[in-house]
Amino acid sequence: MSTATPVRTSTMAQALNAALRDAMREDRSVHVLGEDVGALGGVFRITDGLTAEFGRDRCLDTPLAEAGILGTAIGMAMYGLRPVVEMQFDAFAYPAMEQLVSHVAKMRNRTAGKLPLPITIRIPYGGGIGGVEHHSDSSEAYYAQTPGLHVVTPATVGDAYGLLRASIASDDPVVFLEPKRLYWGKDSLDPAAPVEPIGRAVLRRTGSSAVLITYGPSLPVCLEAAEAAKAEGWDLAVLDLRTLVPFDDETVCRVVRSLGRAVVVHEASGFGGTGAEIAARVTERCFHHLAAPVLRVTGFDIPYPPPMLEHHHLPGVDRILDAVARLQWED
Amino acid sequence: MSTATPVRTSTMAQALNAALRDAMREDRSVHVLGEDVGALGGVFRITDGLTAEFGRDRCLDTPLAEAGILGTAIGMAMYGLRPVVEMQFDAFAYPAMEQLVSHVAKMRNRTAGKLPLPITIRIPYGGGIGGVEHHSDSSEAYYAQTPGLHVVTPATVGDAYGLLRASIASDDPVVFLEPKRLYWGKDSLDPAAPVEPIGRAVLRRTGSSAVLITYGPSLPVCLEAAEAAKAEGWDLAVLDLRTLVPFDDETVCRVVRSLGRAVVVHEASGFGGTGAEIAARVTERCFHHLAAPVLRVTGFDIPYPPPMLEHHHLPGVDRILDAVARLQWED
Amino acid sequence: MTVLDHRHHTSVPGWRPGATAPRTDPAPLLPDASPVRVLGTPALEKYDPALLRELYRRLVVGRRYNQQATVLTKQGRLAVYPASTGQEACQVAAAMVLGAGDWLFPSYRDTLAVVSRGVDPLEALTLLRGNAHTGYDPRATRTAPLCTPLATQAPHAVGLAHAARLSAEPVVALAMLGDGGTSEGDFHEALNFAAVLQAPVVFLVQNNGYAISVPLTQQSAAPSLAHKAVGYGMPGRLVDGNDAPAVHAVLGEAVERARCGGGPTLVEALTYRLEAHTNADDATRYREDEEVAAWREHDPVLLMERHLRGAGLLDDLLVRQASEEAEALAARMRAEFHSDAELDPMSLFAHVYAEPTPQLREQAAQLAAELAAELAAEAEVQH
Amino acid sequence: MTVLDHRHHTSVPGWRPGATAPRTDPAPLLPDASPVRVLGTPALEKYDPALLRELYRRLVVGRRYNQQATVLTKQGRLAVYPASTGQEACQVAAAMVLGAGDWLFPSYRDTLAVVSRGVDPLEALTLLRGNAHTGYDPRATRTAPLCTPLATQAPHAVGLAHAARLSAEPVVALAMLGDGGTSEGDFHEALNFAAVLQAPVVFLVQNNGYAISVPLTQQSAAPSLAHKAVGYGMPGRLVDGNDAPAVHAVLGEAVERARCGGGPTLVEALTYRLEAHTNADDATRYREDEEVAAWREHDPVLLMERHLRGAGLLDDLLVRQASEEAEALAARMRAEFHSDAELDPMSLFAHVYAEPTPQLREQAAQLAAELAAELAAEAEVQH
Ligand SMILES: Cc1ncc(C[n+]2csc(CCOP(=O)(O)OP(=O)(O)O)c2C)c(N)n1
Ligand SMILES: Cc1ncc(C[n+]2csc(CCOP(=O)(O)OP(=O)(O)O)c2C)c(N)n1
Ligand SMILES: [Mg+2]
Ligand SMILES: [Mg+2]
Repeated sequence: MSTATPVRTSTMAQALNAALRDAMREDRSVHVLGEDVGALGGVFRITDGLTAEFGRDRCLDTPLAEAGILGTAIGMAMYGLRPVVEMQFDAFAYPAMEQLVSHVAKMRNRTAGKLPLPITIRIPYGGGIGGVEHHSDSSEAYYAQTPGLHVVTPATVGDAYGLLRASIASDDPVVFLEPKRLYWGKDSLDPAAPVEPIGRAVLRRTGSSAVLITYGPSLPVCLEAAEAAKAEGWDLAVLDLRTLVPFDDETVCRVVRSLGRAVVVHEASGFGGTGAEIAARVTERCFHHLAAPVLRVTGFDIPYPPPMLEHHHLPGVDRILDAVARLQWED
Repeated sequence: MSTATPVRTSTMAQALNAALRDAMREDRSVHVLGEDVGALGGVFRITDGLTAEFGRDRCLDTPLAEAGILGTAIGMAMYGLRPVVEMQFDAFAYPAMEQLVSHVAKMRNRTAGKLPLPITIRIPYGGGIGGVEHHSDSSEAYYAQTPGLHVVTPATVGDAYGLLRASIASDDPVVFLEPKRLYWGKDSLDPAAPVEPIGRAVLRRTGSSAVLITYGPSLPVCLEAAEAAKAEGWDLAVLDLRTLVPFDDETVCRVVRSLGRAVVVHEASGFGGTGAEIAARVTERCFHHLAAPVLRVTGFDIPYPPPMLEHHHLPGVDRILDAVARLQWED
Repeated sequence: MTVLDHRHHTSVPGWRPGATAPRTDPAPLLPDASPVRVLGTPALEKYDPALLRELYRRLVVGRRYNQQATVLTKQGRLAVYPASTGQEACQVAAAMVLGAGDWLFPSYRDTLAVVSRGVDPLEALTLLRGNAHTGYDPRATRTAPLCTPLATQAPHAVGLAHAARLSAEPVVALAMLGDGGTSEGDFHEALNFAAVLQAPVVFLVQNNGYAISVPLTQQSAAPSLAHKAVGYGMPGRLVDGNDAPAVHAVLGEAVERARCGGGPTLVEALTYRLEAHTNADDATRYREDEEVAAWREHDPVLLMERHLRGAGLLDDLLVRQASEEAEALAARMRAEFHSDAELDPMSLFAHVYAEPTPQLREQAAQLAAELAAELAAEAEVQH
Repeated sequence: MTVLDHRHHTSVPGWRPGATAPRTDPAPLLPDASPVRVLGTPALEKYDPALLRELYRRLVVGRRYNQQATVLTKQGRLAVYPASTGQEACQVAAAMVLGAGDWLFPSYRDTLAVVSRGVDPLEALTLLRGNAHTGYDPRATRTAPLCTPLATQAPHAVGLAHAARLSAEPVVALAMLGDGGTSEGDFHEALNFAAVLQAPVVFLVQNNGYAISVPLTQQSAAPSLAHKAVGYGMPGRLVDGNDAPAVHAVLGEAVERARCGGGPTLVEALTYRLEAHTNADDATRYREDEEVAAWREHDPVLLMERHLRGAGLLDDLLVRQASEEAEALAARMRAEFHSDAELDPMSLFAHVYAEPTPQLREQAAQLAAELAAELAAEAEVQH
């Protein structure tokens, strides 16, 4: 799609930065705004160099007010721009909740299609980085329950680039959840690879015993669990959803039907989490193929814990394997 | 519990009003605050007469700012008061989302129990009253996914009184969701009846074929559906959850295990809705007792529609019976 | 190319050690002690008679519109109507100061401003009738949807104005709010963004004394709402909101300043809501009849008629013409709302996304099947 | 009994038709043109020498505390530390103006104010160490938890002060914020509530010129942040935030006014963050060394030492004593943080609710089983 950035080894943070830069080069209507996105390049450096290259008009340090940022982006989109908003951390997106739910998600619908809002809202989310309170929330369930939003979350360097490009190109608002603890993971990146469309899950690992269904920060944990499971005699598939809304029922159900056993894994608290939707809809659609209930391995139903205790809260390999063990193998 | 208000026929709105009044009479630390709760008595008249009886000190018309209202209530609770906050409509609670998620839900935990926040947040929710946009949201999924909150929603006149008393008495924050279209429904009310504890579901109708699991505004619809189902030969039980958090696994699972078939019914959009959690956890816990997948009948995954179209969106009797018909009776 | 980078004149430096004075002089930002008035003052003579007559005509038609819409709610033909009766001077002037390329950001009470701006009077009522969310094309009419969540449209106006400025187009955005709305965080954030970005936007606060039942004294302790402007670094202006030429003048000045790169303005118009909050409200619960009566004496339509007649700018013919036009509009409203709106249930699924998701396609199919089954059942009954 | 009903003096009437002036005179609410200063002015002589020496002592200890905490982050003993280096005058004065019954509402940068208020210096660091959320007892110390979400603690301070006032207890709440925090909606809503309720609360904005990387000029276009006060109807005060006795005087006056029923005040203290935003930040990306150097000349600790020495209020002995106390504290911090914190994983489930829900009991049992299995596995390995 873009010839601007050559194939190279890249961190996820660099891939996101490249996606923003390439989008801004190709389309003058793409504007970035948020707190500290200018000279600092964002606290995670995702917007590094954008103000230098495109000027403050295109990459704007805003005053410190999240509802104001998102509300301003709405107005910019109404005028025909394609804003990309950065929320500094998951929990700091909450002040913008009213703008998000009552306007961003609904504007196209409220206006019978006359005012679509092609806004991308980037939110670094999740834990595992040793952050103090309010820096590690997993807030995807709020967004997934809000009709009118797309909810996208990459787990690999390539998807970070491709899905961010696709999100910016989308004529619908996208909540783009960046798994912040994967920012510094490296992989090779080919920006010229075809851009993945929003809404397609992908099988990251094939397997014959059961499937782990996951997304974002939990993908590497699941892959590790699948590796460890070999020692126990299980051959686990790992499915990366990549997009929570719209949900890829087709791919997910195909895999679940063929294996009959599934565990959903995510970091967010379990109760009312996205895992509940996944488990419920998979069960509705694949009931007769299931040898066991779809189980969930998630964060506990507690406020995100302090950094020194977070590893007890986050789904880890052992907890995943414990769930796999409960998949009624005796049947 | 209270001798203040005698047994009588009452609307749900009057029962809620009586609960507030009796709580304020019995406990001087109970304070009410919100928009228009004073002279007007609230747009739904739930706080009618409270300022007249208790003065502005105890029932306060605040400036128009929901985060400010909830934030002020937090400070009042820190000082030892027991605030009851009114949010005027579901969608107008969103500006308070940050205060709710980052403080109300977490303060006890953040302070190792030193600063509990016994705040009750009353929110009229749901549709069916012919309201224009932003007046009919069902926002329970946001609250249910937030650890640290209790989420309570009465469906009867008696529960409106009892559960509001229990919520105000609770030392934890409670999001108290009032099904606004049931405000004007009448029933007999005995304020001296023992107060129902938070967290207990109740079987509103026994049945032998399957159970409809529901709460709040959908309870009357489910009871109607159960009545209509007799003509099709189904004897449906109806379970009223009353409290979403903490969830009454015991009662729900007991009923589901005994019947083997269940449909969850609520107004909120289905995707990521509370029904997903209910279906998922029931399936996890009762898998081998299930003759069919737990199905869901919910609002569509769309922004709440305009009043003249809302009846197509809301789960109605026919749509519930269609789901019951899909419960694999042939097996 | 870089609009923001090239405006160093507005970037006053931050605080430096040893400095003795604040960054800019606040005096020009503060509103005058008294609200601006034109009617009953010599200033009236400086106004174009044609403009004054046009204001009058729109006021008369606007009043009738408000009245007819309120009647339609009582007949159950509108779901709800928050009348701007008593506030017509603000409504009409707000519409008139804007050019065709400018944008209006109304609140739920500003249907009349939307109509006065040129939107079809019946389409403007769609939301309140209840058959769809927005009845007009916001892009074509450069009029945002009527906004219910308070003050949330203010940042939209800022963002749109900012975008226009970046494109070097001389577009101004006008956001309309109530006194209650100024308490919301979004009001604050919008004004601050506007001032920092020097966005070409005007904020019009119609201070009608109440937010539903809550009087201004319980909403704000400020000397005036216009005084809030200084805290953002923009000028605040106070105007008698029932004096149509005064509102027109103050808003017009603010709009032109914004258009010429002078940045945002906050205008507080002192007015009064003569009717209840909406048809569903009972205003006797929270205000005295005497107060309403006092304001009826200061009615914007009466004031205008009296002063224009006094100045010899209005005669019986013009009065009759305006009244006939008003009646014709009222008749059109009655006729249109006499019959039920056309409704397509399947429209629920249109415009949720650019393309329906697989999930919505499934749900649409479900509804279509239900509707078909209903039709079949009805057909059976008729046989 | 009805505190609010009996304060009709503050309830200025709403706008009435025909009125000519705004409701109250804004002049007394506006900050002076120049920030209040004491050091280097004759005013210094009016101050109690004991108070000045106490301020000095706390400044010295405070500076050392900031430095040592920053070092601990570099050693990985603290998760993060947002130093208030350069802002110690504000930190120390804020703590000193409060009585034991008053409440402090600090932000994440105000650990030093918390310590200066009397909270154990190590407990105050618990959040930033990462072993628990809040290390001290907020109720016993009347110090709210360090608040990370910006400006969200401001309405808490208002609510607490309001509740205290209703109980007729002479309690004042002091909320500390940064310049960036003034842009948040919660700041606005808190100030408005405070003024309308006449709550005994003081808002201290430490304007240190930056919100992380964003300079004040991109945060606000106001003449000063103190000018925001007039928009709420409360007095705004501007003070040199690096002049400890000046901050003490201005805050002290505001606290006493609040205590006596005079309502809220907004104080802007002009100061500077000498270190990066936190240890994780790289300040060279957004500010010049010269700017930092200029502010080092205006260092609150140096200023105080220089002026007190000049006035003959400080001698080598006092300087050495302060320095020794500071070193002793630093040594205690190093010692305490040398070893790892004691941690109980099961504490995750404590204090989510008054009583754990059935769901949490299940989850706690799961974690307990996992921990037991881990222990067993470890034991096996050791055999
Ligand atoms: C965020 C939000 N909170 C509450 C409401 C409910 N509500 C609708 S109108 C209104 C009063 C508004 O008063 P004001 O801003 O003065 O406007 P007016 O109605 O007087 O024109 C309230 C509280 C709302 N629409 N939005
Ligand atoms: C609601 C919210 N948004 C964003 C952040 C991230 N953040 C932490 S500190 C900071 C800058 C704050 O600046 P200021 O208020 O001036 O305080 P200072 O750090 O200078 O003391 C930001 C943006 C936050 N903590 N809370
Ligand atoms: Mg009003
Ligand atoms: Mg700062």
